[in-house]
Amino acid sequence: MSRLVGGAVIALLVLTVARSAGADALERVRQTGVLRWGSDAEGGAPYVFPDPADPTRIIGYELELMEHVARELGVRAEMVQNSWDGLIPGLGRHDYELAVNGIEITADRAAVVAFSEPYYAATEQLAVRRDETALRCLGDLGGRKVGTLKATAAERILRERGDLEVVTYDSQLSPYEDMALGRIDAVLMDFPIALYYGQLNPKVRLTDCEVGEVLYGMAFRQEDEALRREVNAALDRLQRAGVLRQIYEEWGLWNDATANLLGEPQRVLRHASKYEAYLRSMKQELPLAEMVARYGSYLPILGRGALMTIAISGLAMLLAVLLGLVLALMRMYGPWWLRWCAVVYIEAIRGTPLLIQLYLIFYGLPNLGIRLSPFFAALIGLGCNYAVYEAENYRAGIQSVAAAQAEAALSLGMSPRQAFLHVILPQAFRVVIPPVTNDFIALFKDSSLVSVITLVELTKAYGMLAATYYDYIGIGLMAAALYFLMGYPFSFLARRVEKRLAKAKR
Amino acid sequence: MSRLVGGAVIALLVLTVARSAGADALERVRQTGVLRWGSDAEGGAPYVFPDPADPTRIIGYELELMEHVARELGVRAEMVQNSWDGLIPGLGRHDYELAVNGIEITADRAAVVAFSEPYYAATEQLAVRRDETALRCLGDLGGRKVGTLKATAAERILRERGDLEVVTYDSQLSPYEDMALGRIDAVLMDFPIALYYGQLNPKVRLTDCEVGEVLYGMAFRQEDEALRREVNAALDRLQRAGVLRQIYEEWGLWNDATANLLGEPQRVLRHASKYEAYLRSMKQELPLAEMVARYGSYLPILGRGALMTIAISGLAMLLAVLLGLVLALMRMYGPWWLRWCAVVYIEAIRGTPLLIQLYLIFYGLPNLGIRLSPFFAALIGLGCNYAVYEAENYRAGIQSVAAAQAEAALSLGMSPRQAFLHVILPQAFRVVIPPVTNDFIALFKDSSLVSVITLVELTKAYGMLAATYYDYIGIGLMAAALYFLMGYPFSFLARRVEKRLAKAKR
Amino acid sequence: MNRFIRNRTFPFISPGLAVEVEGLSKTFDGRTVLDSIGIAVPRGCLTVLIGPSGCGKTTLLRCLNGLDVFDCGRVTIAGITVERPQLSGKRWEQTIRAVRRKVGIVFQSFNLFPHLTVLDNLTLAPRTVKGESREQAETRAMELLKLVGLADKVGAYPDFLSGGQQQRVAIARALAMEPEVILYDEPTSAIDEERVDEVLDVMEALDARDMTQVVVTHEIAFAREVAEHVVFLDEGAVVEEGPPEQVLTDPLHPRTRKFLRRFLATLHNPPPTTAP
Amino acid sequence: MNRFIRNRTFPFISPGLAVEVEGLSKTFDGRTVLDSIGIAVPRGCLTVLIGPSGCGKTTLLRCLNGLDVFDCGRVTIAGITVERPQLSGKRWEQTIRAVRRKVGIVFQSFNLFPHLTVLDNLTLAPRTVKGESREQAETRAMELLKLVGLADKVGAYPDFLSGGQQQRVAIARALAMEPEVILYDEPTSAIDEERVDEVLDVMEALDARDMTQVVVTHEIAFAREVAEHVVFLDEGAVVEEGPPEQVLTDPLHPRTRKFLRRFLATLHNPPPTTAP
Ligand SMILES: Nc1ncnc2c1ncn2[C@@H]1O[C@H](COP(=O)(O)OP(=O)(O)OP(=O)(O)O)[C@@H](O)[C@H]1O
Ligand SMILES: Nc1ncnc2c1ncn2[C@@H]1O[C@H](COP(=O)(O)OP(=O)(O)OP(=O)(O)O)[C@@H](O)[C@H]1O
Ligand SMILES: [Mg+2]
Ligand SMILES: [Mg+2]
Repeated sequence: MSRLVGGAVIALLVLTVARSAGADALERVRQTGVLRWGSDAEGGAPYVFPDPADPTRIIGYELELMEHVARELGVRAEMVQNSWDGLIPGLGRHDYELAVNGIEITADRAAVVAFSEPYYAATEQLAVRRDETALRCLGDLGGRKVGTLKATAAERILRERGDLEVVTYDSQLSPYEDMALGRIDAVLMDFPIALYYGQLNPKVRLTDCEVGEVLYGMAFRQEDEALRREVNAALDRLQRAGVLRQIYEEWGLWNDATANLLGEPQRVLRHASKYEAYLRSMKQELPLAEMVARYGSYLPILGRGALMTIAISGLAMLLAVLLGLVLALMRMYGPWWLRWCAVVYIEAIRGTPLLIQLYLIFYGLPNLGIRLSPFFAALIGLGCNYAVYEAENYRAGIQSVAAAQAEAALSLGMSPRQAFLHVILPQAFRVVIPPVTNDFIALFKDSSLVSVITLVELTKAYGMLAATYYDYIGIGLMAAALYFLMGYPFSFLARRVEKRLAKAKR
Repeated sequence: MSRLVGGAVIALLVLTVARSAGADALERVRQTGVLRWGSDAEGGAPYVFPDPADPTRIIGYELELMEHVARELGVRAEMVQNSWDGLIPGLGRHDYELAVNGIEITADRAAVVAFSEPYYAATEQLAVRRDETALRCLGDLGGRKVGTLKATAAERILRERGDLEVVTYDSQLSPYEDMALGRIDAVLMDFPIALYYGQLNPKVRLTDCEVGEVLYGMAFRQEDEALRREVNAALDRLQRAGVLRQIYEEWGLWNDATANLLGEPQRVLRHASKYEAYLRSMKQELPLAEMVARYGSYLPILGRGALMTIAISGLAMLLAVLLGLVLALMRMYGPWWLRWCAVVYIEAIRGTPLLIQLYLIFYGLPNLGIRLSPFFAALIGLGCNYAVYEAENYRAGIQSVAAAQAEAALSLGMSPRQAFLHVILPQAFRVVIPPVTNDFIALFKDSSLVSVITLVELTKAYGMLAATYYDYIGIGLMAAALYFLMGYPFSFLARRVEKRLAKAKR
Repeated sequence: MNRFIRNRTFPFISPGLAVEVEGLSKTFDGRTVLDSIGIAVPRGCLTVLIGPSGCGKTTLLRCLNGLDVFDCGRVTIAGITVERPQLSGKRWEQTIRAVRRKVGIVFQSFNLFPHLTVLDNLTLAPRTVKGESREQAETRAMELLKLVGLADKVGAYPDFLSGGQQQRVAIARALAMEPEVILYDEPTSAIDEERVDEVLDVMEALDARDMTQVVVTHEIAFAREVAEHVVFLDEGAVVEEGPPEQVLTDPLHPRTRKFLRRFLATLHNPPPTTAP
Repeated sequence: MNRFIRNRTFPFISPGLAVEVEGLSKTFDGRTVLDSIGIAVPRGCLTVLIGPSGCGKTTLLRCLNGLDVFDCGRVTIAGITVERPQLSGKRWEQTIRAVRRKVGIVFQSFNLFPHLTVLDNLTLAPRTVKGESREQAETRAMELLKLVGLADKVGAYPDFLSGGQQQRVAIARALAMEPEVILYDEPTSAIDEERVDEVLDVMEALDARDMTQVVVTHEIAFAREVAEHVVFLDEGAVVEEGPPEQVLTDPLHPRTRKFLRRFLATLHNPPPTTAP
């Protein structure tokens, strides 16, 4: 059920993107003086990624590009992080005015969004093992295994030629590693990726065989004609001023395809300073000390992610606790209709999966004109969902307190509210600690779902770093440790509190 | 975290498929006298699907084909249901000897499994709206929108031609409907699908434009050389005996491509009896009465699915309740080391997502030689997971019973066990009903996950029917209703029991 | 030898009635437990309710401060009138709440708050209901605890107190609210000979301060000592009432005689004693 | 006028001791509650424990059937010896369980099972522990309920019973196990004059059957009626013990005198009475 419904909902939401109207974006940009652009730092080098030398800094040639574009428009550029799959739905939410992240201009995307003029042209670059001197281009690969990224131009190109086995991957790194290990014989990928991920591997040789060509474009909402025209103009000026060329050259990305695209000479003028900086900070075999230092350097990012996780889980739990209490009271002491509402709410929420609820709040509500910030959406989504479980837990706890206690309190002149607050609740509290601990820990876990609505919490931060350093295990362990460090103190605390309260019991 | 880990795990498991050794399959088939083949009845007509005339029967040309193949081998064919994505991993579990479900022979699949000789060749068939008499073939579609299924040969073919917009879908039906509604202008799909899904729609016209060609093959474990050779031989004999041709003709699937493949004359000899039967049972505009009757006819399947859901949820909950009780006791009364084990188990399980646990049990354990039947895998996965939550709930409930009660029982000479059983537990029971109800309903929901391990529970059954009749709403509502009918009585019952027990309270 | 006679401000000339019950009836699922009870308790007078187990004493007390809702009849207590079934719903709630602020009760089963220390048990209500300051509440609490001889248990939790200690805390808790009328249900059920004196002293002191007290007890000897007025209940009805020396020493009604048989016996042929 | 004197099978020639306590000490987090107690209760004899609130009576009873674990000393009860600290851990558990099967206790706060009807409260233990058949257990339960005058409450739940009714159910529940020794903690705390007779009858009957009974009470009058042997505890120590007519009417020890002051007073100048 849920999963099918889920699919439906999401599809629906993405479709509505195109429709959802909004004030003229250009106006807004001019007024606010900020050009917000969406991108995913997990996408990796060289587009937008954490600086290996100082992972707390986000860098990338598209970042520089956007800063120039913004300057041209006389405003400030502001990057908005979003998961790659969410980049286009995000446009519909007006979280940012355009999405820029090496997005290929394709027909089906063009159906939903409007693209700027292409700002970069990438050929597909073939990489093979150093020792395979014989392999020059696709022609030499008859029957061999060639790897590439899923659902990219490269994959399509490879499939066209029936004569070789295509193996597809999800991450930029793995194909090159698999090739180094001999699992596959060649890798075909966009030139920038080949340069930044293939080149690094000493066992890998980039052939000068280039096939096909993809164009990167900036994605706009279809209605934002004006803004798009402005940005196109800006790109044009930047190109004429030679800024584009400079950027691409510094990042070592200048290639014939782009040269032709921009109608400029192909030979390279500057040396690729930034690319080399990147290589330096990646290549060097680190001595243990520095290795440790590097892991240390991840902490700020992971830490920030963890803080987000804590903030969301914590606040969501707070919401859940309070709302849950209200629900429990409604259900236990309310008049029939309130009781009925509570029951319906409870049955409804605990009947539908959290992910759907998040999508509805985040991508659905805007269609009703309610635009929640990602943080609040996450908070409300998680909070309202868990409130249901809390409600039932409290009911159990409250009912476990003897009626005589309430009587004693009332007969001392307390109002029902006071009696509940000072006598019932404290005694119920002790009973509900274990189930509530259950839920809080489950919530820590579920909170990683909110990365689908643009928030960078621990899991996302881990993904970004792992993609930059190709270190899934090491960083993974760090992330796991952090999760443990977040969750455990809580169950520990819970145990302590339980003990303390037990003091009053014989 | 979880999702990334998840990806990793599953990848790993699928990779192990090829490796995991096993006795010679042919031997086993001969001994058992059964040829088990995996397929997904949700795949739709005409491959393997519920008979529209009597949805409790599974039919399809591949079913007939496999029955003949089996007869050739002198054994009985037995279809094993599995989700389409699971068909190849399923081979690794030795749930069946081969997978047959219109599986295209592609290079990357060939990397993991071994294919039989192709048994059917399908061209890609173009369909347009009746009124679009001008549209003859792809050439006429410049700049128009063309729909097809995701990740199929058709998609690749369309993308190669840069000159048209490609819109991809998940289900065979939607593209034709969208075309009828004018959202897209043409649909390119495998001939059988076009015939069975396109033809039905009065607004749709199948052009005689055929492009590309895909070959269907049967997928075997790579080590099962012998069996594959036998099946190839059988196919060969069937072809020479004209059986293949007969089947394809009766299903209206005979086409030039296949004719060439089998080296036979192209003209059709028989009339497509089964195809027409199919059309009849689908086409007819039903009067209300029969409409109702038809919905009635879904009930057996949905019902069976529901029974599976109930069986699994019920038994899993039973397991959870018992195991949970043990855990709670271990944690509360056990010696330090038992207590410690309980805590670790609890923290570990509630720290990892259910889906991963299911995959590990189902696809992971076999590598350790433990091969659980899907049903048991589901049962154990769900049970052991929920046991943790139950454990904590019980602990809360038990601690809410006054110590004086235990003293009273002990001082009457009861053993601690008896005191617990007859005095503590019954009083705790009342307290834990609400949280346990929470969990049971959550369990009903989560049980739909088990369809990933080949079980046909309600959600899966719904998927299969919906794919056959293209009726996602109607049947969806029925399924929803069934879920409600399953869950509600339980919360109702819970409420009743609570009331009854409350009788003893002043 | 009623220690109260001495300082009895003769109740029947004291200004009017503190508790007046008329035609009060109460049934529990069909079984009539109280059957049109009528009682009048003068202000400042200490009244004792006696009667066989299950005759409705506790229920009557619970009806007086609204823990049980009687079916019909009129109760006027601490100047507030509750008339049923006329009064009900929200209005009943408000009225009864006003009543409870002026009427304290000591439960047969104490019902102390197990999650609070003895001190907090005493201070909770004054602070939440009367909004007293912590100091204020605690000073009075300490006085009361001294009064009932538990000064040393201030910080203890109820579960760790002996029966008698718990009962005395319960009495102190009720007094901490300084009620106009106080209802005791078996206040000495767990208190020994010696401590009874202390409880008596407390009641005496309160009586002196003109507090109205209603005591349910089964200890006739005790009743005889404290009572200014005695009511004998049986099967939910008032059988006989009057001054203790009359009701307790030579009751008119045969049922009362029967009930008091043993006590009267001890009374009329005292146990053999060896001279002190 | 001890109703038991009549049929007293002279305890001191009856075969040995049913309960023998030697040097039993118990501290609660540092505070000494019982201080090397020594008591000897002959088989078939009814012993009464009296003493001021908080002196350790309940704790002593709880030590006798192992609900509280005493720190050191020896207890021999119903023929089983528990010596601490020697006996502990698993072995202690087993021993104490054997003890509990032969020793019944009636709690000061009743502790009935709220989820069971009166009848089931009485039959649960016999059926689970002794493995009696439902019929067997229920017939005895009915007898006992008649005995304590609650035949009409068989099906009621404890919460709906009055204090006295609960207390009598508690007594019946203890008797249902047919123990050799039975410990009562304030068995009449909620029971009225009239009912006390019934309780007395019960004790008498048991006494006749040579059952050993230990009664904690604060009602001296009651003590005087039932006791064959009286022990006076104070601050966790035995101050004085002996036959009731001696300990209760003219005690040797000044502390005892002080404790009994009021009772002795009533005794030596009985209240004024009007002739019957
Ligand atoms: N909540 C209730 N539901 C049903 N019956 C009740 C309830 N409370 C009390 N009763 C019954 O009402 C009668 C009077 O109870 P009540 O507690 O007032 O007696 P009592 O005079 O206090 O007796 P005791 O001296 O033993 O406390 C008893 O028979 C009791 O069983
Ligand atoms: N579990 C406990 N922890 C700490 N102190 C306790 C505990 N139980 C009892 N006490 C203390 O031990 C002393 C003796 O308690 P006990 O209940 O034996 O007195 P008692 O003789 O039964 O008094 P009463 O006649 O009032 O019931 C009391 O001062 C009490 O506060
Ligand atoms: Mg009572
Ligand atoms: Mg006691």
